[in-house]
Amino acid sequence: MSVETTTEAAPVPKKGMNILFGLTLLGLLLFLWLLLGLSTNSFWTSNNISNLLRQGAMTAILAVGQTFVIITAGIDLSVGAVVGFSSVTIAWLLAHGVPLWPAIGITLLVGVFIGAFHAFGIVRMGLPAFIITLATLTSLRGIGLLITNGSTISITDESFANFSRADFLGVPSLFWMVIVVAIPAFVFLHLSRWGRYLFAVGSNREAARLSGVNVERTIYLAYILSSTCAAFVGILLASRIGIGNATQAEGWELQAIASSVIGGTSLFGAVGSVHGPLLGAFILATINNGANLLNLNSFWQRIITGALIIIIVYFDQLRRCGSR
Amino acid sequence: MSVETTTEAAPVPKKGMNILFGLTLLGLLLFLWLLLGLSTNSFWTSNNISNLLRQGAMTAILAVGQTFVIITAGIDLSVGAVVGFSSVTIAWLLAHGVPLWPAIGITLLVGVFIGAFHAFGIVRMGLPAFIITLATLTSLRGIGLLITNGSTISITDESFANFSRADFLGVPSLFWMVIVVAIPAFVFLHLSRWGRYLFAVGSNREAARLSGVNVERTIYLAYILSSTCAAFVGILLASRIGIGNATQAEGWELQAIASSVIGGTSLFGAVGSVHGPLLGAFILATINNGANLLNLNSFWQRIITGALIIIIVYFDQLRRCGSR
Amino acid sequence: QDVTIPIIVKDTTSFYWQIVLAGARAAGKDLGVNVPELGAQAETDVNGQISILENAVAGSPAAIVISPTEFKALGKPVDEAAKAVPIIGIDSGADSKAFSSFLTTDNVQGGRIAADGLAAAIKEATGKDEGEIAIITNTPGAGSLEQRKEGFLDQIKSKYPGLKVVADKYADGQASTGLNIMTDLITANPNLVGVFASNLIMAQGVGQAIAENKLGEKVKVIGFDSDEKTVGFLKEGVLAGLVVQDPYRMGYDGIKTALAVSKKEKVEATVDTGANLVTKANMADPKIDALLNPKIN
Amino acid sequence: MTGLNDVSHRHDAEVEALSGGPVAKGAPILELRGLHKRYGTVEALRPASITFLSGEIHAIVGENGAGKSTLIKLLTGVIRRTSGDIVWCGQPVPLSDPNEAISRGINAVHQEVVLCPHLTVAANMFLGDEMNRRGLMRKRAMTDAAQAVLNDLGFNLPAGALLSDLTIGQQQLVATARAAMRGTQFLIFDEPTAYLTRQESAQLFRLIRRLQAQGVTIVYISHRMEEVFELADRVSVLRDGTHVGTRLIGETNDAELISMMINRSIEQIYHKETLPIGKPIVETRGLSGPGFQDISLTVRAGEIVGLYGLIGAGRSEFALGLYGREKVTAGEILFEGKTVDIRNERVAMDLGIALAPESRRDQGLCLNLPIGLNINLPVFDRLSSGLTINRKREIANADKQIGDLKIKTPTRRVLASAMSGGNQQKIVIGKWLSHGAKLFIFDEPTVGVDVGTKAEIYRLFSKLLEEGAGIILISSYLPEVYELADTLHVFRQGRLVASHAYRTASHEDVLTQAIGV
Ligand SMILES: Nc1ncnc2c1ncn2[C@@H]1O[C@H](COP(=O)(O)OP(=O)(O)OP(=O)(O)O)[C@@H](O)[C@H]1O
Ligand SMILES: Nc1ncnc2c1ncn2[C@@H]1O[C@H](COP(=O)(O)OP(=O)(O)OP(=O)(O)O)[C@@H](O)[C@H]1O
Ligand SMILES: [Mg+2]
Ligand SMILES: [Mg+2]
Repeated sequence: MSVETTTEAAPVPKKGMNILFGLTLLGLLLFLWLLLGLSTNSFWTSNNISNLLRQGAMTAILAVGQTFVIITAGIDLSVGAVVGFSSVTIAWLLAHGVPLWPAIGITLLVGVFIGAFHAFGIVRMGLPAFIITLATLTSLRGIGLLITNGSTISITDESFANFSRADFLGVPSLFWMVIVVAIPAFVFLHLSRWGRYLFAVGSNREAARLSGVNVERTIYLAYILSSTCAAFVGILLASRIGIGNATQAEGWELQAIASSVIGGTSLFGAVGSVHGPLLGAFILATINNGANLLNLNSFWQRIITGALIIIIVYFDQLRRCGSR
Repeated sequence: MSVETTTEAAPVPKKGMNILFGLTLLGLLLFLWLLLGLSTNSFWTSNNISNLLRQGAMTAILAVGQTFVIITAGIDLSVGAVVGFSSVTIAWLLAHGVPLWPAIGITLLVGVFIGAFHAFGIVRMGLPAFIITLATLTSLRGIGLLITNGSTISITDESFANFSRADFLGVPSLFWMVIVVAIPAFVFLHLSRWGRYLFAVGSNREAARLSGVNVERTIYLAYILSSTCAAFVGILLASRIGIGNATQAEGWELQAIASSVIGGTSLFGAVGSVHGPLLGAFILATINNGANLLNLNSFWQRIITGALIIIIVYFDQLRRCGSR
Repeated sequence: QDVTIPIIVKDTTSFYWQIVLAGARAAGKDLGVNVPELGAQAETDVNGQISILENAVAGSPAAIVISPTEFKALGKPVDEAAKAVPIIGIDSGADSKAFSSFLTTDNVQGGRIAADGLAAAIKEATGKDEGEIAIITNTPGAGSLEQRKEGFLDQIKSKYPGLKVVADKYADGQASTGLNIMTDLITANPNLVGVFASNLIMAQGVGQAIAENKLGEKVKVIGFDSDEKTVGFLKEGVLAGLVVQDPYRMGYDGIKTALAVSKKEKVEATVDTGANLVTKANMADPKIDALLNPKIN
Repeated sequence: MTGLNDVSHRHDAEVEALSGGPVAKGAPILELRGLHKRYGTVEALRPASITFLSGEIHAIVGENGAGKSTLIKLLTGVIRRTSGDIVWCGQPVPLSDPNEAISRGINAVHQEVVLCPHLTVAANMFLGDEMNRRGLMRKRAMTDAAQAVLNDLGFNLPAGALLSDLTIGQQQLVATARAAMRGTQFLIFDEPTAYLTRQESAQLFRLIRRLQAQGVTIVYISHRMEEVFELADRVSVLRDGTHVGTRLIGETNDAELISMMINRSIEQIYHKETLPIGKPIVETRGLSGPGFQDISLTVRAGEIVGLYGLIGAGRSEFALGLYGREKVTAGEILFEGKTVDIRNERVAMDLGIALAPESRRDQGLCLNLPIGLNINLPVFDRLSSGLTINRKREIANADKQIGDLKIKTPTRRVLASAMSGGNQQKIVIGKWLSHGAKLFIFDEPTVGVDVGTKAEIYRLFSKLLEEGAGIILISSYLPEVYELADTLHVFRQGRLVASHAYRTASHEDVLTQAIGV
């Protein structure tokens, strides 16, 4: 099973490279902003910046969770489905009279459970991550649809529905949620030893095991974090759209993965950061926002998004190879 | 990246293990058919068997193409989009008066070109397969929508539209197409040296290169085959539904990958066959056909599909380990 | 052209919404209004539409024309947006009282019309309005499709007790899935006499299945919306009827009304643009013909 | 040597508790009773009973596939035994996972380097055992501590470097340092010198003696007899997974061990026939590329050209350059007198150059494919008739190499990953023998290969030479190149610094030139 990539792939960045790369991405983001500021006069309005922050927020959180999994050389295709399912879960709980906070707690727990199930499948049943998460993707949408009987559950709790529209210190609450997730995620991934174990498992599972790292627990951790982030996003989405609907967030898994990779995560594992995916998510959000402001045909928008993904990842690759 | 499996996995295939596994999948398929034959009285009608063969045909061809790519330890997420795009291409060509056969030829060439572009991105630009094919997925749908202006192009050529409905020797022509693809694919993958090279590249690129295998050409080959199969399926789809529509075949990439994995292909590369994905595709088609015949709720159908994928792949895994 | 009125549809990748956009475009040209054409890429993408609405508001246009993709979900965002710009609703409603004007086709009513059409077609073929029927929905979770289904089932239950719904299936947005489901339904239910395919894509798929099996005489299909393909099916007798709305007018009048609102003129609060049943018999009608062949360019 | 124990901060109390109290020097510390391991139908280790005494250096020798690595993996909890008992300090212990072994102060340097390439040297050394303060890692402190240990051991390595930036040999040293930090009771070396040069080996031996003096019990596995006699107190021999005996080092000799290992005797390991040297096959003139500069040398028919040097001297890079794998930036290559442009590997192969690369895992083998496919990989075009492969010839060719090289496998369908290290090396060689060439480049061909097979490989060299081929032999094991090469070139820092004809320089001279003092 050892996939050799000695020469072609597995680019191992130099020390400090990560931060540098993060900065370059930030540069790209700022450049895009500058460009949009010059070509539209609505971009740099506080209203639009708020919109942008709101629009990137959910993908950003998903991308951070996804990154943990990708660093272990895994993948989580289920996150979109988990978002949809969680929106149904919380809407259902609220509709059945469960108070708000317990409902949030239960929904997050469902996320934990789903993640644990993925890890169980991978660790105990020996299934490829791609397959088990693809299977839950399919099944979770089915279960969610079954609960809602194919339609939607309205959320009547006003305070909950208002949350996603609220601001705090002039910054949208949704963006605060990104910060609330990103800071502990950063500490966890870059400063704690569990974060290091994620990298070790992604780099060489056997070596990690021989070093006494509990590989199974690390994998559980990664998938649980990813699913819990997704459940959290499901709660935010429910608040934003005011309904629970199992078919929401279709394709978000690919957006999350794309954000993560644009942010410098390697799908071969063992390379990644927390700030990268965040920047990746906001770059994608900026492309969409800008396309809307420029009144770009939505078909062109797709074409350009695809092309930009190639270009960004290509330059990332170039920079990494060049710096070696 | 090299995941060590010295102790756990290291499957020493028993003599003819591959064939045995193929047989067991065949057993599963026959078992499903038997079950459905007992629980419905319409399953074993010649009409339904024809339907079933038609329904599985397109996924089967996609899965075979996808398998080539997966064996090289790659992935092709674009196949669904290529199918949709090809249906638009051929419909557009026919609508603009291009005769049928040249139109088919051009559409296939477009497939070849898309595959070559993927390989170019992977080999020359150093992009991960996941990313480049994800990007073309996005862009191709955009281009297709642009061509059709978001709607559909009707196909008026009667003989073309009739093709997918026709039978030959009592077997649906679509299934004949599977055979037309599968036999050369089998010869290529299992009997020719290029097939061996695919496995070698998937197992250890560097070792393959040092052994004189033209790694780049092999990768080009794999992606071109995959995209060309997808373009071929696009032509069949256009014939079957009589329209060109860029949003068709959404999510078929995941179905193709799932079929391939159910058929015993390993996403880590270097393990796979031609008969496996075929069986995988027809198992999935049987599940859907059976669910429809049993008038199962569409939501339950999703749940069951997910669960069955887990179970099938799990038993595959078990069998492989058990046989040591 | 300094007046800008964006139009936000549910799904730019569908033919129906392209006709709405074509109408809006024509109105823009006629009235000298700049009309950005916006919309999500799938009818189920509620969050996407909310984001697009937010972005549109940020551009401070004269007014916004929107077709809310989900009744409840778009309520608050529309309220919010209406604080800054007048909002004109088309096609479907939202849980908001902030609309300056509203041009709809009632999807529930459309479902009822489909039920009537199906019953009539079955009666014509078999002499009685009874037998087994089925409904196939494009995707779960799309508001307008649920409403069509609701109206259809309701009408069947109350007016045509002889018609029995034996299958209620959801596809995944793919014509070929609709086709597969239909062929399987034919196999599993040999006595099937009618089907309601509640949108364009499903009508295409189901129609193809009927054509493949040459069952146009036996199984009557009512589709929803029209394009060249389904109109062709109608002519061949593969489809028994199509429920056709007036998307072109909706787009055109939407922009026209929005411009009026932005000029503080008085407009009607609600307009029903109607839905019509098209059959082989009335296809040639000039009014219907205009609906079937909208001038998109 | 306090440094090592200070850093290994796995709490001493914990180690003490798990080790069941101190064991007197010379008393049994670890006893194997009927230890048995089966992989499917392969009996890797038949019930074996070996006792290790506290504070001794215990060597284990045996042919490729004899079960040495299996034994080590059992002792470190990497794999689980099929049956039998392991008694540690008088108590039976499960040793069911690596963590347990580490906790007891048992550690190993495995035959294949198992570290994380994406982490730094320091991170690898502390992996699973990080220094923490309030839940956060003390990265700086760990880097400093790791550097201190490396310096203390005399390994000239930066603790902050990424592991993947080091050569295999340097990585092996990191693994050694790490094991030394953790194996406070019982330390196992599985062919540690395979990738080390003589100088580094000497350093390693000093380290081993120092650890022994501190009371650490050492198990040492090697195919090099002189190392065994230099270091060990006692030696155990394995043959086909069976423990055939244990000897005090003073009471045995080369010949006895070899005959115990392979059940027959070998008169002469370095088999060399002097053949008439023919026309030049390949000639490089001022060849430069990544990692090597200005290399001019000639290989003639019937000649073995040896390349000796320290780790990172640029020999492998030169070989890859000659083979078309690396871009040559200056100089020219003449093949049979004609200037050639070797753009890629295929061109090299078509000319008649074969390269058996140095790293069997990374460059040599498709590990998860069958042995047969690996052997045939370079020659599939020859085995094909028309579009398809001729199955009969494919099978015949694979079986011939398996037979000729005595690769220990039931069939050619077994995956290469299931082979022992030495047998994997034989597959790599077999692959190139089946291809055939005018110039063979063997980069460290006998790494991990047992004495008996080594002799066979050298005999093979003679056969190739007789057939008119030339050989470039790259080796970090001086006796090998010294005894075999007709011309010995010494590399240092990417340059060719000295050349000697057969046996014209002393070992010491060659070493000095390689180190460059
Ligand atoms: N994972 C595995 N699956 C099946 N068989 C295995 C596996 N690992 C080792 N073996 C077999 O067990 C036997 C002993 O292997 P081991 O690696 O212990 O040999 P060794 O003495 O270390 O040889 P070498 O000197 O070549 O390293 C060999 O026949 C080998 O093929
Ligand atoms: N792609 C590269 N670009 C630049 N320098 C390189 C590259 N690859 C390796 N080097 C450097 O070239 C030198 C030669 O390394 P090489 O592995 O060839 O030495 P060697 O003599 O074969 O030693 P050994 O095989 O014993 O480790 C090393 O210092 C290495 O860091
Ligand atoms: Mg070994
Ligand atoms: Mg070397």
